[in-house]
Amino acid sequence: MTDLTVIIEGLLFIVGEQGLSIEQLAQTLLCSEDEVNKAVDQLAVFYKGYNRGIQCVNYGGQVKLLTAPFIHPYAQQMLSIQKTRQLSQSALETLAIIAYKQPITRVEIEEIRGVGCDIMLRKLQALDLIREQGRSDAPGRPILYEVTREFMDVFQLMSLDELPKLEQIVSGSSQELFE
Amino acid sequence: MTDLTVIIEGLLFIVGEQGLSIEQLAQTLLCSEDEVNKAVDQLAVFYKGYNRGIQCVNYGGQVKLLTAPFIHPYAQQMLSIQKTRQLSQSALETLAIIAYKQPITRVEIEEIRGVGCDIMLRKLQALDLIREQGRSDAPGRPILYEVTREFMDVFQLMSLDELPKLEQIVSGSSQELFE
Amino acid sequence: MFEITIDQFSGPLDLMLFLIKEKKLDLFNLDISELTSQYQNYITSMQNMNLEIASEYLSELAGLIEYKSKKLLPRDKSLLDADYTEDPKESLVRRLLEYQQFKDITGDLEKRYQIRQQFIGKPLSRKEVEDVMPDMLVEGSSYDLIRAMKKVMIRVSLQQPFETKIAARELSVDQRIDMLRRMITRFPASFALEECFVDCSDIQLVLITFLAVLDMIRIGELLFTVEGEQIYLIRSTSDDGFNGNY
Repeated sequence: MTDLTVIIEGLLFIVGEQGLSIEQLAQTLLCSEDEVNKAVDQLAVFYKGYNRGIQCVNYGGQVKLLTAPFIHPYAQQMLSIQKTRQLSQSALETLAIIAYKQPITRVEIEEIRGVGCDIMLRKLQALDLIREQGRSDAPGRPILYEVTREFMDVFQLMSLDELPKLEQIVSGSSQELFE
Repeated sequence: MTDLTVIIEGLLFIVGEQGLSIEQLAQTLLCSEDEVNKAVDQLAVFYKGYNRGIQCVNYGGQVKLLTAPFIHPYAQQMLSIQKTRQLSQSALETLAIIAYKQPITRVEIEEIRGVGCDIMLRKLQALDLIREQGRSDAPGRPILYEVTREFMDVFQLMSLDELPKLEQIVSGSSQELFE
Repeated sequence: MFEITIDQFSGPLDLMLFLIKEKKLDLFNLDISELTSQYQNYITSMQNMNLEIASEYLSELAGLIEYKSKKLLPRDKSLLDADYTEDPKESLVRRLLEYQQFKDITGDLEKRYQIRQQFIGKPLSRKEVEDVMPDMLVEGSSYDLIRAMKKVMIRVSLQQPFETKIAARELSVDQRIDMLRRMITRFPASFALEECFVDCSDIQLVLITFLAVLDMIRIGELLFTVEGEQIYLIRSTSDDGFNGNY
């Protein structure tokens, strides 16, 4: 594959099912749409040429990588085995902070947790547990995050008011600290 | 590629950056972990064999597809890739000590580093890089720490054996060295 | 006298290793009296600069001084033999050697970490997952959330006393440019404009920061691109193949 084709493969992989338009690719890669079209065709041919679990499709100028259809039964099997996924401690902490303080920016979450959480936020967004909801008026207008309906489902909450007040949690925790 | 390898490729593509463990793959595909390991190796070799935008990695038994190294600058140009976090020197020292000496207590780490590590351990736990793993039999039954799968991931390790060997410091027979 | 401040060391052992190297002392035949004087000098000069010295540095200093003073006392050999403990010098050298090993390894870890940061994953294919299985994928209960929040609160309350307030200072644009230059070396080659404002405590500093960024763009140290509402800055000194075609 040419360098251009390889870079397009990498970029398509990163965006996942969203895909990228020929136009977007041409702009990013500082080349003509013709060149991009040629490279995308080459990529599609490459994927077709082998017995592969992934395919490259071009639907009306929107290019994306997808799994090959025959993978689906196995995907079903995989998901029924690991139907549920335990959230890690740091995922839970990040979710808890957002649920209590939303809408909240990344920097504010990091101040509370004391560690960077950009990758975690992306993971939680990919799981549909949080979403971007506008921007703060703070300098730089950073993105605000809030929890989703999916979040309410997962944690079986009718409303965020069902969570205990922070003061209650604090009084409970100082107990633990000093016993 | 064999059918097994192709199916694994498709499944890895679906789950994305989370990846799948060798056990999960073996369970899903109703075959032995040996067979899965072989297929994963084949997949990794296949990706390496061509000039490709994607690579297949195995960090601590968790297999996943990731972009190839040279894709990053183009991705940065296209997406708002978050800034990469630096781990501080103190964090790296603490992690190195835990990785080599695990399971290890806080006091033991502090003896080696010569500084208190309470906050540092909490931060590393919040980052999912270490976790509590039972308690020592020493007086007070202090908590033991060990590194996590996330640690294996962020340092690209398949196993801890890949870390450079420590030269053994022999405490008893070092007399002639010092006087 | 010392250009390296105390916060550049990750602990007293780190400082000792620095002094041993700097003063060309022999770690395997360590002159503890000399190390003690150097260490003491350094700590004093830091205190003169009004830098806060963590208690660990002082307790190691106390240990060194104790050893040095004992050495000056006339030795009673029979007493030493009767009450045998490990020679404190030997034990210090052993600690330094052990610590040095872990310090050496951090370079390797750091490299691995940096490289790994460049590999990007793909998000979960939600639609494909939903197509084959519409079920819930994540498991949790509100109790998990509360417990997690509790941990956060405990950590925050433990951290509080360690935080120091930084008083707002009047900075010039030039001073701010210097600060930004240092700040952005920690950023990737391209970063959001807002990252330059993270340490801004008041509107004054925001304005000065903005002027500083404009000036850095003017002199060509920074490039910028606009995507939607977001402005990205690019370090023009980057050597990652950004400039020109790939």
